[in-house]
Amino acid sequence: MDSGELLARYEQMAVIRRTEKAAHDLFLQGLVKGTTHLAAGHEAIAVGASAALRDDDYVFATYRGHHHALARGATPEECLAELMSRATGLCGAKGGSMHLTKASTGMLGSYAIVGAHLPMAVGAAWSARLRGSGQIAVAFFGDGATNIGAFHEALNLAAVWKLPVLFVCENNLYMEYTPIADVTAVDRPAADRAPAYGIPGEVVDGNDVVAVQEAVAALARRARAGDGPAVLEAATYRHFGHSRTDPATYRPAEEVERWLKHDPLDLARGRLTELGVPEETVTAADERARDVVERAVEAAKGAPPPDPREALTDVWADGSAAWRT
Amino acid sequence: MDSGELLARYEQMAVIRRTEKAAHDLFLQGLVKGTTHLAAGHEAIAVGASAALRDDDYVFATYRGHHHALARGATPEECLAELMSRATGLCGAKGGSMHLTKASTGMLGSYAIVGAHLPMAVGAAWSARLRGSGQIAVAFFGDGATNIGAFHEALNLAAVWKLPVLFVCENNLYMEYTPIADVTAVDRPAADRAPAYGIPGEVVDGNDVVAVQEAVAALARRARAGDGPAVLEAATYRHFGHSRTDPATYRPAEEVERWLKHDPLDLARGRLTELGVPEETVTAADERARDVVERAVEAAKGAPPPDPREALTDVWADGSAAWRT
Amino acid sequence: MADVITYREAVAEGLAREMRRDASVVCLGEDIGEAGGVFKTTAGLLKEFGPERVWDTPISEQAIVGAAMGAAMTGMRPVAEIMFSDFLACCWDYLANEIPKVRYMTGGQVTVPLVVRTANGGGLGFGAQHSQATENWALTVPGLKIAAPATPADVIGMMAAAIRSDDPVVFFEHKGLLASKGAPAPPEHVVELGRAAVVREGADVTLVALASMVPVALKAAALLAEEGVGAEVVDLRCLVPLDMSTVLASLGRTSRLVTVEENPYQGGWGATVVSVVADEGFGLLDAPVRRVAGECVPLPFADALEEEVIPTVDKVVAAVRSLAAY
Amino acid sequence: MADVITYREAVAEGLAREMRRDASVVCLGEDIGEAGGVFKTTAGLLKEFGPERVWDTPISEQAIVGAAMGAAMTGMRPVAEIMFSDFLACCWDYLANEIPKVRYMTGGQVTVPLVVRTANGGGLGFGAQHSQATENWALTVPGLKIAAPATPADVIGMMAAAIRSDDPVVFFEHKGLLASKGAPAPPEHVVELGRAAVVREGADVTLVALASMVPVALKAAALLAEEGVGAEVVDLRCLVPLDMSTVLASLGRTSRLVTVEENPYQGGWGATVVSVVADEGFGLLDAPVRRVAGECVPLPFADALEEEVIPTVDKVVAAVRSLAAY
Ligand SMILES: Cc1ncc(C[n+]2csc(CCOP(=O)(O)OP(=O)(O)O)c2C)c(N)n1
Ligand SMILES: Cc1ncc(C[n+]2csc(CCOP(=O)(O)OP(=O)(O)O)c2C)c(N)n1
Ligand SMILES: [Mg+2]
Ligand SMILES: [Mg+2]
Repeated sequence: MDSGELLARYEQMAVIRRTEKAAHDLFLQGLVKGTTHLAAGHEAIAVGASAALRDDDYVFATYRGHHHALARGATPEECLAELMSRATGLCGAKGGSMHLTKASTGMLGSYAIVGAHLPMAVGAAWSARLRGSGQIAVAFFGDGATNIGAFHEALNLAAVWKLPVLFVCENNLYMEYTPIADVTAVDRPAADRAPAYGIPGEVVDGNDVVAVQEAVAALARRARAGDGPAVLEAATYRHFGHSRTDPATYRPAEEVERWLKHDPLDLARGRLTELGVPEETVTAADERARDVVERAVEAAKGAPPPDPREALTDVWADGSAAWRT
Repeated sequence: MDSGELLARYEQMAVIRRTEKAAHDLFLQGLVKGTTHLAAGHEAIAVGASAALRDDDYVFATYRGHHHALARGATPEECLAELMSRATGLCGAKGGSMHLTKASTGMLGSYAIVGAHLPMAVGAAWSARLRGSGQIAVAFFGDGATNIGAFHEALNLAAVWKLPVLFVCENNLYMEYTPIADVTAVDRPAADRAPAYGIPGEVVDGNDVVAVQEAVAALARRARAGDGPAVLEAATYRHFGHSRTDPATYRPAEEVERWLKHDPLDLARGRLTELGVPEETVTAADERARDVVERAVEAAKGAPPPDPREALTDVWADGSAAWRT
Repeated sequence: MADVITYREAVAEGLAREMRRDASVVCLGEDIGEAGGVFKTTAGLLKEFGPERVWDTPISEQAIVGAAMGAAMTGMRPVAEIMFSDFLACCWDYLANEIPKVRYMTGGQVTVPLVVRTANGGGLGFGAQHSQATENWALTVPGLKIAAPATPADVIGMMAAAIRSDDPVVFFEHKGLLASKGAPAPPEHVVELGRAAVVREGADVTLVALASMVPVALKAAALLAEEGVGAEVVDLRCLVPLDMSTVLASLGRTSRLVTVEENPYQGGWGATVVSVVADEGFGLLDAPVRRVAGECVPLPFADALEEEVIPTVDKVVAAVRSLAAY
Repeated sequence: MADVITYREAVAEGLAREMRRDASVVCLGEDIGEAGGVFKTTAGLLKEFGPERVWDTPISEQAIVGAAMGAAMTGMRPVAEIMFSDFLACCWDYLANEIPKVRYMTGGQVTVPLVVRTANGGGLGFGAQHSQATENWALTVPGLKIAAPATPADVIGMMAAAIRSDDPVVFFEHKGLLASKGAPAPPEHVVELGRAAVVREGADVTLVALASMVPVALKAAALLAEEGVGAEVVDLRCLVPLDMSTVLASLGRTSRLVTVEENPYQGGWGATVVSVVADEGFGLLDAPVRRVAGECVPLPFADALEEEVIPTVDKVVAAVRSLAAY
């Protein structure tokens, strides 16, 4: 990856980081209702993977999906407006933090039932193959999702039909508050299970955007060539708690410290320096990111609430919600 | 295994074989309604496994479960009466062929939703451990069941909690009419997946009652000692079609022939001869089996139908079915 | 064109017509290919359309319906078979939480034009886990269209409407009707979803029925006619959209209502119909509304027991008589 | 004993009381141990009872409920937590096909004394997949008892009854009520399942409500009282057993009925209540029966939208007024 590309990745990660920070602050200010699951710390996975995909590939994410929406073309303003229940939100304030979706760019949704989207990604890959479009589908999911039945069914079906789909596990060591190691029979919850489906299972440093992009690019090439699905397990860590105001006190201080030192933005910054990119250039990227997110916060704050009548639309394809005559 | 024991196994297998044949004939005569899934060909798995278990261990089976009910103490008469909708049936004609159950001997049911009973067996093993009873639980299931989500969840939970439960797959090469190899990503649908749960996965000749008994005995010892669950994949073949009157024409003639030559009863008979058991002794066992099943057919035929009022009982533990005041 | 076709043949025919018309229609399910489905309702499809249109799956209900959803979101019109409707429970998350909600929760960004077909209902001695009428499960979930045809021609016409629908449709094929015969459907036959049919006219009482309960209601109506009671029979055809206009219009003529449903009384679809009537049709009613429904127990195996649980012609006649006496 | 306790505390207290009384009571679920549950409804249990009584599980809803079933069949009294009631869809096979049927289909050979606890309902901005009131799903399945307490004392009393029950019970804890406060329960408090409570008397109309809709109905009743309309409020407490005696007795006093439910109108529990009334209580009715129910759409995220979908005090008052005008 050349320095220009890496700088672009860096800036995108910085935008995500700041958007997540803004979401956190807005939550504390009472401007975000319901719940949020922030992806600060996971940026390199979304950004690295997206960079390795074609624009028309499909992405499916979880309730912790802000980074994927942003990496696939949603703007911070659209995302924050959604979280703040504004009419201008990505989903018109009908979805909320857990369901960010930008279908127009192939980001086909964030799903809040653990594991449910894995079969959907398989189906999108099947569809791509049936249409001969050359697209692939990628499902991002957590370590905890590897213990649910849908994971098993999805991977087997994808393998049997040799579909162009990648299963990217964001292993951040925890379900909600319980260490994944306490409830999983193997060390690498995703990668160690790939052999049960006869497919490759790779492990990558999920905080290294370059490594992620390379790994996804290689597996995507393979999938597009008709060689079938693969599992990629990306090791990472979340900077915030699981959701809302969880202080994550269940995580050992030493562990937190070690991982914060292995921050995706720091890693990228280090690589940029190695590549000879001047500090001012990086700082300028940071500033652009800051500006974008600040403007987004203001714009979202100023946006109107949804029209209450919107509650009774969008059930059916014709826009209506009528269930009877 | 000494010749006396083996003869006992042989006779039990002969009883099962004849009960299945009787069920088949009664079905063709219109005396058995609904559907049946016969286990002729699978006898060695039920008989070998049961012989390796304690009387108070738990067994969970599928809709193809006649052999397990019989091996765990249900009489041919009780089973056939159930199939023939008689009041004297194992479940009072409320369950039918797919739900044979003999709770008093730890045969805790036959379940007709593929894979559903695997978590139940895990729960029974958990219960045994909580009560410190030293019991184990065994779930028998088909090759097709290895692709359903409940399989994955059950094996992971059993492994994480290190429970005394055995997962015994009766791999008869087919789901209903589709070869298991066409829809499964690995060669050994059960055994090849055991590593995904960090537990042993063994393969055994499921038509060799001695091999099955030894394999189950070893894994049961291990489980009882606190070393956790295991998978045993028993290779076998069904003599009849999948259900009812399925002629199983989807199976290659050569394959059928090969497997019929590898019949569990023939194998056991061969071993008995090797052990010097005289042919008359074996023939006598066969005759006893024939008599038992013939008498069972007559008794079941002569038994009364269920009282229609029974339809509205047994929903609740108090025997009633009232859902409202 | 044959004189009569069976309901079973109508399913395969309905699928084939749409597959011929639209290359984006693909089928997936267990044993639906070479085997033609355990109920032979996909017989001939693999042969005509080949393995790129008719896909055999593992026993993975979640993957089947989940994959259908993903394909529907990306340009295909998948038709997923869930072999017995009881097994919808194995992929209920997709029916309850994913498929019907994704359009709404994305603010209308995606459509999910899929059909989940399934063999529904009892009366065949298949026992507690293979005999349920589960259309009421789907009724609890806003966002699913629910079709349950009673005749071969309706199977074809409603299948066409379901597959062409841009909304998800759960399509209940009644096991007890598979062998039944009826007039074939003309070419291009489409029965709009959400249109009930008055299948017999009568002036004294309205019987509202669905799927296998339609012939039960019709037989009851014939018996009642001998007693001089005119029963009008409404075949709802769909639960969503629910054609209450037709029901209320009929009630306007008869002033008496009996629903006939295979669902257990508790939580059955008849309750929803009756609750609309008890509100909007209250002024039309001359007598209590009665529901002939399944007993609130699991389905037993033995015929003699199953008959106690599922509505029969006798039970319908008795219910109507009890109202006439009112 | 504290003056008041929260509904949230009552859940943990109810569990603890039974765990003290009976060593065969064990809990399992996601994050219920050290973390005390995501809603803190199992706070303190691990500390008091240790890891052999309180088990953290993987994210495996089928294994959780399936294992609870196996344990219940073999001498334990497991209490399984499914974090949000929407996730019941992920283990629906156990709720729909296994747990409620196994006793019946074995001819009474086994009992399944288990409780599945789950956080139910909306109003908190959790969106389409974490906000549903799903007690009506359970109502479609004969063989499940269904409890949905509205007050802390009822939580404790009904939890005791549920855990002591030899029948399976689905226990709906309403998320919107967790922070609400009420009188603590006296020692040995047991509220028999299937007994509704008349929580406010009134002569003009009966409001039948459940769980979080009970306070909504009570608030509506207070407003209506100002207008001179006496609303009697019945807290159903359970859907199965369904206490229709209490509802019909109240109707005998008021002659008017409005049900107040969080379920969507289509397939909601109110429909079943109304259908019994439209039959057995027809002669008592002076006006149409009205259901104030959820709109037939998924739950939207934004507060302003969610309020349009879930019943509110205003909607209840309006419904009653419209009847009074009748
Ligand atoms: C089927 C289901 N069960 C439980 C939950 C509640 N839940 C939400 S997130 C979560 C933890 C998921 O952990 P993981 O997959 O590792 O993802 P992470 O949150 O760490 O990104 C749980 C248990 C859910 N949403 N869906
Ligand atoms: C969840 C579910 N899906 C589908 C079925 C229908 N079905 C019954 S038996 C069967 C094949 C099972 O194959 P396998 O597990 O190999 O067992 P076998 O019948 O060969 O003993 C299928 C698909 C079912 N009962 N449950
Ligand atoms: Mg995680
Ligand atoms: Mg098999």
